[in-house]
Amino acid sequence: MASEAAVRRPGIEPRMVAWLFAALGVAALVVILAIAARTGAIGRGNLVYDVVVDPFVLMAQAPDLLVQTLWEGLVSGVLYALIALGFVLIFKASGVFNFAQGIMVVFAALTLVGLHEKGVPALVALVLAVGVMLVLAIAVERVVLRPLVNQPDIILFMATFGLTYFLIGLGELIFGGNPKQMIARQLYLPQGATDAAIFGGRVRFQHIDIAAAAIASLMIATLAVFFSKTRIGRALRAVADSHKAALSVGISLNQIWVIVWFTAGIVALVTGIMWGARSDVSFALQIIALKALPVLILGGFTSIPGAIVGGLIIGVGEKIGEFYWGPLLGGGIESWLAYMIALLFLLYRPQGLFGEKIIERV
Amino acid sequence: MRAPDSPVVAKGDALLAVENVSLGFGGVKALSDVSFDIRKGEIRAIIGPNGAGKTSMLNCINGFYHPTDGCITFKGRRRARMRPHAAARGGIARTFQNVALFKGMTTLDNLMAGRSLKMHKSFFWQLLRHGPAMEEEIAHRRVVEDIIDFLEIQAIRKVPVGKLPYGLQKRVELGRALAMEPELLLLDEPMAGMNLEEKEDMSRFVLDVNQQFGTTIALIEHDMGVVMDLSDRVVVLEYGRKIADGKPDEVKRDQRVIDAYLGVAH
Amino acid sequence: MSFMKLKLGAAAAVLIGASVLPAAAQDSIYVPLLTYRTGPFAGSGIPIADGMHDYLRMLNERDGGIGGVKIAIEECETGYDTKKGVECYESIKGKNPAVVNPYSTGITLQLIPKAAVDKIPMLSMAYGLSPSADGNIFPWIFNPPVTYWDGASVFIKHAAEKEGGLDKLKGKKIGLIHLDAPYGKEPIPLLEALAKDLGFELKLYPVTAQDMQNQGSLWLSIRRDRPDWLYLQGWGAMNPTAVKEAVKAGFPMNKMVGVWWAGGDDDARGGGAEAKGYKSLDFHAVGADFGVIKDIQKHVVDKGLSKFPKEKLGENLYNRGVYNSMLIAEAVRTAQQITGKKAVNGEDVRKGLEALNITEARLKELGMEGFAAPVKVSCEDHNGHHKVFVAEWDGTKWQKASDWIEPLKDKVRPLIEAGAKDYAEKNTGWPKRSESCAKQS
Amino acid sequence: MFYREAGQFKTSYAADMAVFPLRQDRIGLAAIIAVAYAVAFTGSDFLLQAVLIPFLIFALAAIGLNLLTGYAGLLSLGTGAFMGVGAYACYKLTTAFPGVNFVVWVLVSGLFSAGIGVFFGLPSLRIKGFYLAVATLAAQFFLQWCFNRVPWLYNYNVSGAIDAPLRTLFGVPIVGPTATSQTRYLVVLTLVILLTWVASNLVHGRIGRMWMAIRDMDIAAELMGIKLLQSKLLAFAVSSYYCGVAGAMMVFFWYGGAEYNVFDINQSFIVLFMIIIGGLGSLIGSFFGAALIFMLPIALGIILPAILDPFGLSIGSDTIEHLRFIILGALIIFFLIVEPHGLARLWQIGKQKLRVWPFPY
Repeated sequence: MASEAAVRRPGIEPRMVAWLFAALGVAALVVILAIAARTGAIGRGNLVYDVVVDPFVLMAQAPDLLVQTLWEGLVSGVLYALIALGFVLIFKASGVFNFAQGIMVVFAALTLVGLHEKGVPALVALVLAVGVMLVLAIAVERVVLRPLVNQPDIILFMATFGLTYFLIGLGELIFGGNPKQMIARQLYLPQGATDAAIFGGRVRFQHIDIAAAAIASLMIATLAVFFSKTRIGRALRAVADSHKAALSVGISLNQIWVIVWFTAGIVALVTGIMWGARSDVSFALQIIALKALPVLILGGFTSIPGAIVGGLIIGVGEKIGEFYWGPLLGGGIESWLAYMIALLFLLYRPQGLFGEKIIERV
Repeated sequence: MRAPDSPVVAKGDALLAVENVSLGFGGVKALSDVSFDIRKGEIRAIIGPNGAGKTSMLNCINGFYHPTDGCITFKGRRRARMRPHAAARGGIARTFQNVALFKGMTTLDNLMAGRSLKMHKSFFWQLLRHGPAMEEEIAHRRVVEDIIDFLEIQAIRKVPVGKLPYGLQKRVELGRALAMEPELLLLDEPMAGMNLEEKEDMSRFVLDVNQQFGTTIALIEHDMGVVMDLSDRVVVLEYGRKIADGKPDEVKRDQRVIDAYLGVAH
Repeated sequence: MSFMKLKLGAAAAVLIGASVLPAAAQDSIYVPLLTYRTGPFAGSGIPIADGMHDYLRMLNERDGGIGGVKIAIEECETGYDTKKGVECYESIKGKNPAVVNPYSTGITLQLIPKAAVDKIPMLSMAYGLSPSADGNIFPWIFNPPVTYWDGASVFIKHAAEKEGGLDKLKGKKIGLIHLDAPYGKEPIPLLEALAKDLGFELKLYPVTAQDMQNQGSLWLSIRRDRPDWLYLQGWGAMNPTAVKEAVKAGFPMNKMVGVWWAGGDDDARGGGAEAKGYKSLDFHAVGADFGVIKDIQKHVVDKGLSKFPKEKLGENLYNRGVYNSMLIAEAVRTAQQITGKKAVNGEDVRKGLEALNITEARLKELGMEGFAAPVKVSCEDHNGHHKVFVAEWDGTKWQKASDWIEPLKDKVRPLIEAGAKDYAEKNTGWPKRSESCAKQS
Repeated sequence: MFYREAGQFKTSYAADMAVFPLRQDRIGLAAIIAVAYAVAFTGSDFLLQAVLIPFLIFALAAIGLNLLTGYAGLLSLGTGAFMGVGAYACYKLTTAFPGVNFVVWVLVSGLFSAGIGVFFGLPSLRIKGFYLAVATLAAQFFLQWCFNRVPWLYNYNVSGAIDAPLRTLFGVPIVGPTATSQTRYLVVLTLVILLTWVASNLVHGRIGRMWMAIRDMDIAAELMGIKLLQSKLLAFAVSSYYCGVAGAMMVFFWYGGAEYNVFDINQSFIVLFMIIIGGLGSLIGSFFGAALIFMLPIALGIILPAILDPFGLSIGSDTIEHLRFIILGALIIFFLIVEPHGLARLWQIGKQKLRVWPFPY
């Protein structure tokens, strides 16, 4: 297309220029502040200092803590990512924004532990728990999705609310509401911790956290293979692109939905085990699951890599924020920081990290 | 707020002029270097094969898309970019290729919504829905009722438009555009998917609008017969470029147009 | 819309009907128990609920109630949710309750103003609003045997003792990990006051309900600040998580002390063997080898009238429930003695509570010898600021690790009276005490 | 047969545009209001304090959210927080200026949450659907954090909670421990009726049409000259105002006090359930939803034991609680399947059937 060159303005993209200037500005600011701090022009108590200098000084002074913070953030980020992954799977395949993912995490873990409490050997309990998730998936497809097919999104969204309440009630009814110990040892999950001397400090790596990271990445890899290589996986992607198209090439939506919800269930189970092993298995976990929502916003609802990257950003971001900047605001900012990050990000890029640019048509 | 008062355009001279307009999404070019004008009081047809950029052209005209290049002059004021509601205030109304009615609302409410621009009673009176607010409602209801009579849709006055058959929805949409009392009315395939009778009705409405209200009309249409009968002048687009412009019979004889329609390889 | 009214009316009819029924039975003492066996705090709530229920049930089974009058026990589920708690209160207040146990500081705070108006005494045993220990201003509220402020002061004393004297605390860092709710915030004013007096630095580590099990960054800050002592005012799933995190962070467990509500067996068990040395305050003994627990087992548990697993009998929070019910029963009994009535109502029980005096001898009769210290409540002092001791987790169960320690009453009491006065001033139109204490005694 | 519009001709557009064109409906409404007021003098304390007052307050909150979600099509999960803003604003105002009539402060406090609502509504121009919902979660958690960590909001109370001081109207206490549930109920009822009337005016006029236009087809609405941002922000403002007033009423006329976690995310969810079950884009639906979602658990708590006792089955309070959750969850799904447009639609269908009775159609 010859004319294209003609209409394109000469010179570099204006956006690049803007970025360049922004970068330069930040650099300049840093230099100025550094000098100011050195010369003692601004010091402790001074707001500017506390906000933009002190945290970094702290980072420099105690790099071991920084590493520890990053590690903690990384691990919780991985777990957020896992929950978000469950959301994404279901959203891709059935367009349902599955609010129940959080409670599914609790429910799965609870089933596992509860069965073990009732005397079932750990590994058998694990298998049974997987079975329960399958039953749940089938039930959801039959009772919720099938009758509600072609309803507006918000209706399906609300249905998952109903599912959440139902599962909370059911779970507490069967297993009781008291927090339970995750049977990490029986599941041959590593215990204890390793202390690594870094920068003259001590950084503690919980084996369970390492395992969590490893298992999570393994799981994601498996899913990736599953989606790209297997027949069902391809079918899933087809559904994700267009229900009608999928139907027209003879893919059974119901079957796909069951598979997807089952997969999400397994993801939930793994998440539940990992988080349960870090703290306890209790219904309080379900609130943490809400943290997956900002992750989704960052990553975009349909992108698996988005979920992972988003999870890590949120995990690390909120830990760093809480640890270094939280005290300024009286702490506890972790509870909303993630959402604010996501919100601000949205304003800049409504389609998320990996989503495509939205072109509105009429 | 009423339409920005601008030099009154006499019948016959250009109400809207499109100059070297180009539009691109990333690499894709929807329009490149298109120029034509629409004279006051005429019916101007924009035709072309699928994907020729006709709808994109309308979107540019009423500010939904912003041309990457070139500019558009409406009622004597040039503009590179403006918000759609500004265009609406300026007196541009339109209908859509695939009906864009407010499905949850009744025919009446859809038309009343078309009057939003012309209703200015304050929020406070809206809270009370008495006194001035109510008088305003009634005044505009009258106008809307006239349009309803004009389009012969009295029977479906209080039916949610989502329940209406396609043909009627098209008609309601026309009504909604008319409710805005526009100077320039953009019709995007007003007769798509209609049977012969419906097409005849619609053509009659288009002509009546043009003659009774003196509204300038730009319409996109595939049905050559309709275009040739209705329009005073035709502009032909292909692959986002203008390939012909003129009176229907001239255009009909233009070789490039024939090629475009018969799809001769270039 | 009329159809909605119908439904409304129907519901209403049902509600009214149901709400008057039990009240009709005048030959019983109605003791509602606001408990929570659901929700994120159920872990702590369930054993307490069972303990409270089982003791009263045992009285019914063994002695046919109190003074020959059966106790009508009714549990109302709050889920530790203030909203539900208030609903519970509204639904029971019509049934002439003898005494109300909100079992949540949040709910207590909501009910304190209502109690005086509805003339229903409220027993918030070692929880609730510390200043409500001032009987002159809170005639209807009772929180024996100790307040959170006493508890905090005992913790400070304990720390001082280990450090070698109160003066040794100067310049030390003491951290408070607390649930970010009224319950968790309670000890802050006292600790701040003591910090000023004794010159130690107080560090606050609040934990919001939604991050109860997500304390990673909090413990990082603790590692940064390196406090010498930690005081844990946690509840529910927060406690085991905190203990675990402490183990993870390698904090010396014997320098971490929990308030009595952070002393559940499950709380410490969370940390596993490494949690050995974790301490918690307590005002009653742990274990099943007491007459009272044996009786409960005999008359209630063995008959399958209890929800509590037999093997867990005598766990800390279960015994706490038992202790709480014991206070209720004794108050009712005292009320019966004072008024001579059998079926006592709220106002009688309030008198009973103000005259409550559980001596060693009485404890012996109750089969609670060595189970708890004597309790005495007076008209002015609705608490008593009694002694507490420090228990230590030996990896499998709680062990008494200190003698009974007297709280710093001289520091606490003035703060209490000041706080009470302040409360009354803040709530304009706060009802005055009907009959003054001086006149009464 | 008594429900016929036959013979009721509209002779003016005004009559035709009335909210209740049918005479029977107008009479019915009047009757209901009359009954509602009568209940104040006949109903038991429990009925008023624990059933009707909360029901009315929730209905108001539901109307608020319905204006935003049902009419303007903007999904919000921040309702709880916006209610909180109203409550805390009201507390600050009435403690700072005890002289001013409390009812005034209740109505003014809504303005504060309206302001906050507008602020958190700003993203709504760029963000749509679930993205916006999650954005409102930011408001939910941030504001809840403020209620807890900004002691100024609760006047530095030791407890960190706000509680209702004694306030009177015409010398009669309406707020505070000494206020009888009867007077509270009357105040609440009057305010709710008033605000419902205003809301209905709003949605039946130009502004309501603007909102619905944006909900149904925002692009078309914009091309018709409706300014999206202004209209959306207006929706946020009005909606938050209603939520704020409801929040203030909740604390001062129902609980008598509150801590920050009263306005947690579950509050938002409950209100959302109410409008979904009751019917999106329907004021009366808000009442239906509030009635069902709020009263069902209470009714269950009483009915379940009543059913089970005769069979010698005693049922624990915890079991009831679990069953409540299960039933509520199941009910939500059930309703969504049976009538996605909520009770309001059922109500309409019922009326339609009544109109043509005894003929099927």
